[in-house]
Amino acid sequence: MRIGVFVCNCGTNIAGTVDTKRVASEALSFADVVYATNYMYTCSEPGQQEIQRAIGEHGLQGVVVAACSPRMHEPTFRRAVEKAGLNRYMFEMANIREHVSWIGNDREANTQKAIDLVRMAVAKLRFNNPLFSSKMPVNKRLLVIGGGVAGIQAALDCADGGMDVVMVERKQYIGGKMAKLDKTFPTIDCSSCILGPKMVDVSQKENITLYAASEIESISGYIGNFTVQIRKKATYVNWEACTGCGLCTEKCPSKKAADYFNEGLGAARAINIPFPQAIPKKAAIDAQFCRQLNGKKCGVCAKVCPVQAVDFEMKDSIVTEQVGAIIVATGYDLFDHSAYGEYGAGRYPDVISGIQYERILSASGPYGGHIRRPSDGKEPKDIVFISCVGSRDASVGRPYCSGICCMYIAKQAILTRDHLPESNSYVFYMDIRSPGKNYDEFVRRAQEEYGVQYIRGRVGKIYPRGDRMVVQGADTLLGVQVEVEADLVVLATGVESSAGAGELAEKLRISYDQYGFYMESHPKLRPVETNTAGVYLAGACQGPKDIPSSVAQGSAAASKVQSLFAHDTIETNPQVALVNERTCISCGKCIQVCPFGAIQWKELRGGIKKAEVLPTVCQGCGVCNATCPPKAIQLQHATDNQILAEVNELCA
Amino acid sequence: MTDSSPRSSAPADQTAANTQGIKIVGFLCNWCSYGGADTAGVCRFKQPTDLRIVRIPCTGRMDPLFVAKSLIYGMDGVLVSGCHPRDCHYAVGNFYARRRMEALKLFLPFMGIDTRRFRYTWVSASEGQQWQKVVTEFSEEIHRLGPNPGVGPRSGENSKISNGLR
Amino acid sequence: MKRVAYYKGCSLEGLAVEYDRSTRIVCEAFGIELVEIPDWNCCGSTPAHSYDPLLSAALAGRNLAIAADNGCDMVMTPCPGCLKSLKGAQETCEDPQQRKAFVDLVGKDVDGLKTVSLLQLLYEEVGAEALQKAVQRPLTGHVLIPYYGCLLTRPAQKARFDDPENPISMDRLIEATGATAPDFPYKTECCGATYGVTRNDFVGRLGGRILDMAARLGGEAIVVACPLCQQNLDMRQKQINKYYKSAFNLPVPYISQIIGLALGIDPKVLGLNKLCVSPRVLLEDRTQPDQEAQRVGAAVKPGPNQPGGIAGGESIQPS
Amino acid sequence: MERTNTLSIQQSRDNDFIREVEEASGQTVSKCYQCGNCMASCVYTFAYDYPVTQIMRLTQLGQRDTVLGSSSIWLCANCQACTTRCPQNIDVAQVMETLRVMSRKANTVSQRDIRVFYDEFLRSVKTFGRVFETGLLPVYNLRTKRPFTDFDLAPRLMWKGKLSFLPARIKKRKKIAQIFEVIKRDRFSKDGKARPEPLSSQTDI
Ligand SMILES: Cc1cc2nc3c(=O)[nH]c(=O)nc-3n(C[C@H](O)[C@H](O)[C@H](O)COP(=O)(O)OP(=O)(O)OC[C@H]3O[C@@H](n4cnc5c(N)ncnc54)[C@H](O)[C@@H]3O)c2cc1C
Ligand SMILES: Cc1cc2nc3c(=O)[nH]c(=O)nc-3n(C[C@H](O)[C@H](O)[C@H](O)COP(=O)(O)OP(=O)(O)OC[C@H]3O[C@@H](n4cnc5c(N)ncnc54)[C@H](O)[C@@H]3O)c2cc1C
Ligand code: SF4
Ligand code: SF4
Ligand code: SF4
Ligand code: SF4
Ligand code: SF4
Ligand code: SF4
Ligand code: SF4
Ligand code: SF4
Repeated sequence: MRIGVFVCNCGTNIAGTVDTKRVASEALSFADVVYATNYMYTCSEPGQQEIQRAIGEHGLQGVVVAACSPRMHEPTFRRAVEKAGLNRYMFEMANIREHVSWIGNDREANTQKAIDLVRMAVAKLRFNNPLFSSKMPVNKRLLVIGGGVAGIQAALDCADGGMDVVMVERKQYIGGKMAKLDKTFPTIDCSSCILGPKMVDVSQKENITLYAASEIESISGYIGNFTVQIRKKATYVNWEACTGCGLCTEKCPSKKAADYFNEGLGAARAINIPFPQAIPKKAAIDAQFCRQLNGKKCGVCAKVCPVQAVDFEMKDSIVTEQVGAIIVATGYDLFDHSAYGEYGAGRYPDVISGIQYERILSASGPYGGHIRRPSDGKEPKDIVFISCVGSRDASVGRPYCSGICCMYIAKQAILTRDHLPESNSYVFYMDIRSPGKNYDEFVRRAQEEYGVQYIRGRVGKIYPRGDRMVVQGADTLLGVQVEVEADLVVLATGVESSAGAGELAEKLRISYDQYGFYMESHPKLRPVETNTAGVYLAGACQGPKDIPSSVAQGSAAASKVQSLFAHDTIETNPQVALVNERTCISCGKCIQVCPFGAIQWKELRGGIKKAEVLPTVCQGCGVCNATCPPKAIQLQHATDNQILAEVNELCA
Repeated sequence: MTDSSPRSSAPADQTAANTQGIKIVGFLCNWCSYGGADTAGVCRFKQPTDLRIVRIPCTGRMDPLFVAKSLIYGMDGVLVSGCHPRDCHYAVGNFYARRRMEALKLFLPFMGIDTRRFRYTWVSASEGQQWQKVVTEFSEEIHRLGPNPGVGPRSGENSKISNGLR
Repeated sequence: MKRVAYYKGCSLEGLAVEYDRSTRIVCEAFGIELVEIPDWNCCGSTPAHSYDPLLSAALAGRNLAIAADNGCDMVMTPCPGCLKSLKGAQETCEDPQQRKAFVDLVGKDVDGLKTVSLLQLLYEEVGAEALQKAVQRPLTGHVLIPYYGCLLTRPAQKARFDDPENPISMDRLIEATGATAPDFPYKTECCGATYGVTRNDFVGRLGGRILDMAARLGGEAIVVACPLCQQNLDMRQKQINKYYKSAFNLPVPYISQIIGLALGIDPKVLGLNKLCVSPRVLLEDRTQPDQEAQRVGAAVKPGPNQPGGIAGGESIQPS
Repeated sequence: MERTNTLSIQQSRDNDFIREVEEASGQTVSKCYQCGNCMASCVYTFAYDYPVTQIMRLTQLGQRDTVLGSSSIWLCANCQACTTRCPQNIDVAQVMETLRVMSRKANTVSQRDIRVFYDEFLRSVKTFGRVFETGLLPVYNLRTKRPFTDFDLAPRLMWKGKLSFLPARIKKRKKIAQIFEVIKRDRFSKDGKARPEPLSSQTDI
């Protein structure tokens, strides 16, 4: 190989403490080096031209630039050599600035080190091979998993951009938690007024296909080209036919079905539409409570349905969709406060969770928007809110802050005052976390204008005394124990990852943290991307989030998808692993360790299986390479030979 | 730093004389530690010059044999540095690395190699200062230990590691 | 027959003799052989622990060592305070840093033993079901407040028994006797017994709170499993009434006495006459609701196995 | 610490104190985020000079004298409510216990009567191997100059045969006394802190 070496002075940045001339002349003595020089600013236009000129003039087949960090200018020089007709991977850099000239003043030692680094780069370059990216077509269909506000936003943004969107929601309706909320902070606008139109849009856009009451069965493929199997759960109602008239619900004799939408505060019928504005507005039977489906005689709904939509024989079905990108927006669940024995472990009917209170406040809720307490339907006079229940609490394994509860407590306390002007609200809090725009002002308003009594301290115990609840807490600012007798206690139960988040992550091959929240590629700079190309995150599935952030993330994820879909093809990174089928012993270890599921079995003729890397999925980490017993799988551009060549040069 | 090894009590001048050609190789992951070393440079944090850095994509790429061979064939110290746990660009590469490097540590004495010659650390791209500290401490340690008596021939043709690992 | 080492503790020698008596009888009734640890010594209680934790460990540990020497693998003590000391000794022994000092003082290690309270023994080794079957004289119609005290189930990592906030073992045993056990919110609240002697006002305040809640829930008696709780709530009930300006008159029997009663054992044998507040009300038979009216205030009918009812029931209450 | 308006942190902060408490209790005091749950749960808060939450805070700030001289640590009944409910998994009761031990060693026990009672209790254990309840009370009353405490209980207890007039003694009393001696001897050497053993024999066992 004919190699050229260019040693950069970088003004005095390098030449100040490194004898670049000597480095270049030493380089000439290395095997295969046919040309070496030093140059003032190699990365400048003239510098790059100098390289291109030398490539032509000396018939160079590989180039080493000894200059700054490759993290800085590798792409620049790669482009430069490419312009001169070399493959961009026939290029290496020696970092003699950040790693040499800037960290020591001993000119002799620096020069020696620079020579070593150039020698290592040359040694590696001898083992370099031209690598070529390939182009793959992009299927411009998007899958959105989860139909909460984040997923809806992402779906609508992409649909508006003209893309086909498939949305999968495991509940019978879309809207997520926000559909259950009464009003929303910090503006106190009605949740269904702002979410409702968006939900309707989802159902009306022609390029959105909605699968409600459905879950992801499996996912295969890779960026630009995923195949998704979707399990449509049996609803026992043919949704093509159902008009949402509600006759069936009216007549259904099974009146004590679980009312999930109202968080257990009311009772539903076995066949129902969870709420009047539900999208899709279709009935479904809760098999657990249906008489007919439990072997008893009924079938009333089938008889009354004007369009014969009820189908007791319905089974789950699987549909397959092809998409090019996936946005995960599966949201969150709420901490189950029965872990708190000292708060009654869920045994006291008048100790409820924040989301239950949200239903109580809601005009479409179980009490028609009148604040009543669940035990006896009385209007409460004293209401206590307790923050950080199942948040910031290491003893229940939830050390993180849920981020939304301080704000929704303030909101609920304000709304309580609006509903019941004679009532008193008390809030036990540890800290108030309200860092959004107009948020702290909102909390201040609760205290200053609405007279909500904030008490700084945690609550030790809640127990009944007579028909009221005693809340025994502390006011740490005063250093005293305090006791409040309350008619109703609202626990701000914390945010936890959505049920089944882990299993879904494994299907998607994305990672999640110890609490089940999905991990972004980079917490600051790639907040909606995952480490699996083509899979993006939006909303509370990534961590606790309020509506504004969830929506912002929905749009951010949508824009990532749009920039991906702006291309008809994508270029692959050729620095991927490659299997030598002759030496592969088919042990499968690489398949086990690959964090991205990039390796699969390939069946050769005669039924022999060999490992095969999917270049589009491989991210180039090299874990497989280090694992493979016969070293049959090699990471291109960082092969064993290349790495050892560098070390070898040093040992010499 | 304190060190109880007999070598550390060697007279200073002898140490200096012996350590002229100390060679340390560092395997740094591209995303965190290589960036950290760059940051240290950009901040002009002065460091000993014995270290030569090999850039690898991820510490998960580290084959323990890279370390073993380096030490057998005459490197005086080997430093492996990657992203902090949970910060791995490739999600879990550094967990694999940690497991392998821990195993390697147990294994080195059987090859007659002082485990102090090998170190595995985590440095992120922003931790220039931390990198300076790691390099300085490790270089000092290797200087105290002096040249690696090694197990293989130290110089000449034979010292070349055969390319490929078998 | 299950053989269990029995660490009585000083209280059961003195102010809680009836607890000792009823414990032995009930265990025997269920085929549990209690082997009293020979020449046992005081566990040192809180005073030893606050002097030096190792003193506490060594004092308690000596008893465990003797139990082990006697071939027992389980040690039961009816006193939760003693239990805490015994468990503390085991913890010290398991702590690598203190193990040597401990073994030097005590003479051997004591890790292998299982240490339990009487309540745990009854709940786990006998069980509510077996108790229910053995009941001769159901306490149906009585409302008994289960009061566990602060130490029996706390802290959870050390007690390793029942729930620290809402224990249910005593509830279940009480229910097995036929009685009703209301959901008592102060099950594990401290009654202030430690300060029985030194801080009478604490007792008044804390004991009063517990008696008050028990009365609000319609309790006829507070059932306890701790000699200190018992003394505090029973012996000092008058002092409490004075402080709290109340007139509580709630008997405070031990769980072993309640079980004994349900088994049909003579109340006197169970030491019920040793209680300061008369437990007479517990002896009313309410199994036939229609006859209840007649029985109120009537002399107690002796149970099938008992010779003479609660002799001296009245006279034990000098007031 | 006197309650003044300014606490000069650097001057009063004793880092050794924090370390000693953490080592002896095995608890990380800095984990306490001052939520107040311990204070909310502690039924003795009304009697404490510093609620237990503030004891934790003072310990974080290294306020040795204030903490070891507080009445709170001696009024704590070790009831475990705080430990059971601390969201940060701190064994608060253990910290309080550690502080009691330290305050005994430093001879800064604020509650003389409690200390006297404990001393008499231990003296009884040391002498007889068990606690002699009947003997304990009068001695305690005498020494705390409150001769009539619980006077009202005595007749009833006698009547019920619950007070004995002879101390129960165990056989191997020597062994017990020996344990006491060893502990007493090693008590100060263990942590290497040579703090003066309280001089008054009255206040030691
Ligand atoms: C009591 C309470 C009050 C609140 N008040 C406010 C407020 O006033 N203002 C505000 O800004 N925020 C408020 N919030 C926060 C708000 O609810 C969230 O920010 C918002 O709902 C997050 O939206 P999301 O789409 O990320 O998640 P979600 O709303 O949880 O939606 C996720 C959706 O994904 C679906 N899903 C989950 N897993 C799967 C799966 N495996 N497959 C298919 N679908 C799946 C779920 O069924 C759900 O429909 C409040 C929260 C609570 C608890
Ligand atoms: C002390 C401090 C420490 C911080 N530490 C962190 C941290 O550790 N982590 C973290 O996440 N965040 C941190 N932040 C916050 C972080 O700085 C901001 O979140 C971030 O910089 C916001 O980026 P931006 O692009 O919106 O705004 P900016 O960084 O302010 O950029 C706006 C740019 O627009 C230019 N500009 C302004 N007006 C005009 C105009 N009229 N025409 C043309 N150009 C204009 C400005 O010159 C500027 O270059 C910190 C902030 C501070 C103050
Ligand atoms: S199933 Fe039939 S009756 Fe029920 S809502 Fe649908 S159309 Fe109406
Ligand atoms: S068949 Fe089931 S869902 Fe239909 S009306 Fe009867 S109970 Fe209701
Ligand atoms: S947002 Fe507020 S209430 Fe919620 S966990 Fe954070 S601090 Fe606690
Ligand atoms: S303004 Fe800044 S320092 Fe103050 S509470 Fe908000 S985030 Fe914290
Ligand atoms: S280099 Fe990494 S991502 Fe690529 S196949 Fe190997 S293990 Fe998988
Ligand atoms: S680890 Fe290597 S040998 Fe084993 S299957 Fe993978 S490539 Fe083949
Ligand atoms: S409960 Fe725990 S965290 Fe809260 S103040 Fe007390 S010690 Fe601190
Ligand atoms: S252990 Fe002490 S400090 Fe803790 S709650 Fe009980 S009495 Fe209070």
